[in-house]
Amino acid sequence: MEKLLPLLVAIPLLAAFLLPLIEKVRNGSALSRFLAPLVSLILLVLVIRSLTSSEVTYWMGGWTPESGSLGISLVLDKMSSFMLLVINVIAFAAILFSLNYMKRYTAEPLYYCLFFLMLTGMNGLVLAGDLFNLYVFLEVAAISSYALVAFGCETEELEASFKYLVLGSVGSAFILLGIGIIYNQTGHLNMAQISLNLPAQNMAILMAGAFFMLGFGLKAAMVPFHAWLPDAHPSAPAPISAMLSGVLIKALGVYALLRVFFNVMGMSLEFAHILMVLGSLSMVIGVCLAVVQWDFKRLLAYHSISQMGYVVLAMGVAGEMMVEQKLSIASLALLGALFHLMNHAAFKSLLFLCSGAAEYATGTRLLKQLGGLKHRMPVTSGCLRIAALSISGIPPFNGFWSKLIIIIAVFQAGHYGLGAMTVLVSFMTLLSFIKVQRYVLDGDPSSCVEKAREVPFGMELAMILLAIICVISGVLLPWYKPLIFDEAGSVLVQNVHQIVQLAAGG
Amino acid sequence: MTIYIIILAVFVIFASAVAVEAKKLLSTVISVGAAGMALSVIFLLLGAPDLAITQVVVEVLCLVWLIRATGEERDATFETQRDRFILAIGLGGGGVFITLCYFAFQSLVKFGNPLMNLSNQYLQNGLEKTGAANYVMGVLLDFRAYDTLGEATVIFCSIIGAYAVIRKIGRIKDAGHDINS
Amino acid sequence: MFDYSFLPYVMALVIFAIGIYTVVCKKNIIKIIVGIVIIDYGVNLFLILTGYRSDGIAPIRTPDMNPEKFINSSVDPVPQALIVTSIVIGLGLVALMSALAVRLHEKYGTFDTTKIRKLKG
Amino acid sequence: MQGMTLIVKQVTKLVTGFIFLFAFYLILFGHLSPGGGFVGGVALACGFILLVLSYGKEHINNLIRDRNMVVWDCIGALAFLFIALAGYFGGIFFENIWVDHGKNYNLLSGGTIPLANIAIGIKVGACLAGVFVALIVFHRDLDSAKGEE
Repeated sequence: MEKLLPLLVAIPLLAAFLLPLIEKVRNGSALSRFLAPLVSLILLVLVIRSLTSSEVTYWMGGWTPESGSLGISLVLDKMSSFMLLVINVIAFAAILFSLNYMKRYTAEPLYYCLFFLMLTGMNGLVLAGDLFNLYVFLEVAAISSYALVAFGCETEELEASFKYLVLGSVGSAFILLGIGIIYNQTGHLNMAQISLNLPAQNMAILMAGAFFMLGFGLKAAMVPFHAWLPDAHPSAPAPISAMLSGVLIKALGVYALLRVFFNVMGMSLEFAHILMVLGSLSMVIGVCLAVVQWDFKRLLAYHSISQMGYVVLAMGVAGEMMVEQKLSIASLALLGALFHLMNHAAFKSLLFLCSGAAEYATGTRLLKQLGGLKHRMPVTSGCLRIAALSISGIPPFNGFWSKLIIIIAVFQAGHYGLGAMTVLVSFMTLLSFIKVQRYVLDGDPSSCVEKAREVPFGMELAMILLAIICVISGVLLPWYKPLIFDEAGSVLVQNVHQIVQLAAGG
Repeated sequence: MTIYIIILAVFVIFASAVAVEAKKLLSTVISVGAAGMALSVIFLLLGAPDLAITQVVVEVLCLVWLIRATGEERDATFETQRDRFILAIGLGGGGVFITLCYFAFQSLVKFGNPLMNLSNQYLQNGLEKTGAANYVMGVLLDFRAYDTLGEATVIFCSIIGAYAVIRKIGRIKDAGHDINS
Repeated sequence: MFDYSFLPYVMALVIFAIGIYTVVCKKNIIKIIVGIVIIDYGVNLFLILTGYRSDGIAPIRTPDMNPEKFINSSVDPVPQALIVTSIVIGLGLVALMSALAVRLHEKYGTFDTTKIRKLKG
Repeated sequence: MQGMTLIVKQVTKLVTGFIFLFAFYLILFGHLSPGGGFVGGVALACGFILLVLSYGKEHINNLIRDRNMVVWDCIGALAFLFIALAGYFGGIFFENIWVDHGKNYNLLSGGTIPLANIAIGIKVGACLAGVFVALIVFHRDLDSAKGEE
């Protein structure tokens, strides 16, 4: 596996560099439609292979610590392989969905090119064992997502993209500033070396932590910094909305936050409390704003903020418990956070794909103009119903289990008020999705829906794939929990990331 | 040495402030160019000729782009109602930020004495191992070449993004849902 | 006695703050782009300042140089490599932003963001 | 845009060669002196943009057909990736496999570094010039659309 690690970055990069050339040849669009799922499938196979491998470190260019000059490392630990799995599964589904959906847009090869660049960025970010490398790949993913949001070239899309771009680049600047302070304090860029050499808490380190919190919080759309998300995510083409809401905010925001605060800077009580405050704020405010929306995709975007709040809250609780040395509660909270992260990726992508399918067939995404979709588009409506039940936490779908774990962890940690709030937010999510089901699925077909027909097979396949994941991942949790989540949690709790990198160095 | 740097930094601050508050967009763009040129002199003083060249060249290109974007007959001037309230909030927030930074930066490593844990490794045997006498290039394209691949990817993807954004027709209109029905 | 040795750092942060102010408070697309450029200046200046060694020389070796002396007097090459990357990223952002700005201007006929408000936020 | 006055055109004629020469110097000697692929590429793009601005786009119309620059862009990027992959197939990703010890301060020292510089130079030059050209084409189409109305 160690040998295959760079290919996770190199293969999508190769595809991305080739695709603009393919645009020049005749039948370029058809060729790109053939190439894209192939590349995505190869990546998926590689990632599934990586799940079973042990932790490895790959030193780029052979600059291992023995060689006397430290290079950039790629680190595959259980946390990264978990994130890689989530990213590549959702990407595969999004590509399948795009094959038909994107026929309505011009310049398809450029779309796939940007898509693979975004995938490269996320894969590279997840594998990065070097703080600056993490920043570079974060920028790759972010910049391609800015361009993808504006891909339709309509007025709102351009505007949303500009807003997203401005706020996103401010966030990146804060992250880079934080990296500068860290470099000043330690003289290292490798994550393991930084965490070894970091001086005791002083003002500069706190400042760097605040900058990281701001920067990654902007990327993860935590509530005071969420303004770009409800514009950017609905404006993008549907598969891109699924990617943005499903994995991009997690990889760029939450994953990077976890890595930096748990593995690099070391968790402290202040940061844990800030995370908890940010998480609960976005949970509550996100859902309150979501309830009043009438645009399908905007509603989903606000729910993304709210659901990411759950994850960040659980992370904060885990951090607090870690500082207080209650490791069992910490790992329970981390299990909840990671499991909910995965589930959210599955059901939110599915919801966005369903909204895209509904828009594809009917031409509208306003809830009031939709209606009676179940009579005309049975597959889409079935998937939509599964996803809606998942997100609102109805057993036995996956959303229920992860929310349950988070709530139990919050209560065990002794935050009864927060726990009650979590339950309340879950209830409001349910209300909001009852509204969605009532307006979109049930009732008589409206004038828009009357002429609609079921979407083509590729799109159906993508939705069914995600719906199956939604159904089985909750039920089968006890079976694969030790395989994925336990070790991923221990990466954060016991700082395996550092151990792996240093062990590879000898 | 520090004093020259401080003088030039004051010039950069001044030029940026002019750029921000100028009434004409053309003067904005040109002042930011001036700030960039001063920055490149700072880079030169700080022992980074590579960066100085990069900054100058990039600055020229940015200037040309921004002037193109600002356009010849487009609204090069625009009316801003100077909102004193926003200005006050901005100044206040900036003041708080700078004060915080002032205290935080007391615990930074002293200016002029970097730790260089990582870079000593590079400096000690960079030439022998990479064959590049320019150590920055050695770091950029050998020790940290993977970062440079990422950097090349960044510029590639922003350019592809720019191409994608300025293409004339985004969606194929007549392929609406007529095909399905 | 006033210790001004870390004053350059604060200067870099002032430039950064000016950029943030521009992005947050100004209502013109070109000015916002300029604000992003200024933010980049601030960050780059901060990074290069962290790598400076008093009376250092550029990290470029010539054949007539004593290796020992070079190692002990060269400035830190790593932040320079980082800044090259960061400048490139900034350039890419400017390219993408100017393309977006041109496109928005074509749609709305203005650079004024108070008139570009289709989305509610 | 009809190009600029005769003086500008004459000066451009004299200067452009030197700009390109300087750009090539920056690219080729990047590992020995300040410079490098990225800077050289931007300088190339600047020289090209100077030509476009002073002569007007009509004189170089064949260059600015629909996104032709993107081909060179991709070729440069692919070349850089293949340098990385060459290292990969020879052992490790990005390994500097052709580094020749003992040839320091020589143009051919540095192994893959000069090659990578050349690849990046091509890539950056082509893409920056290309996006400028694309912006000009966009403006021209906009103006001609206005003229038809």
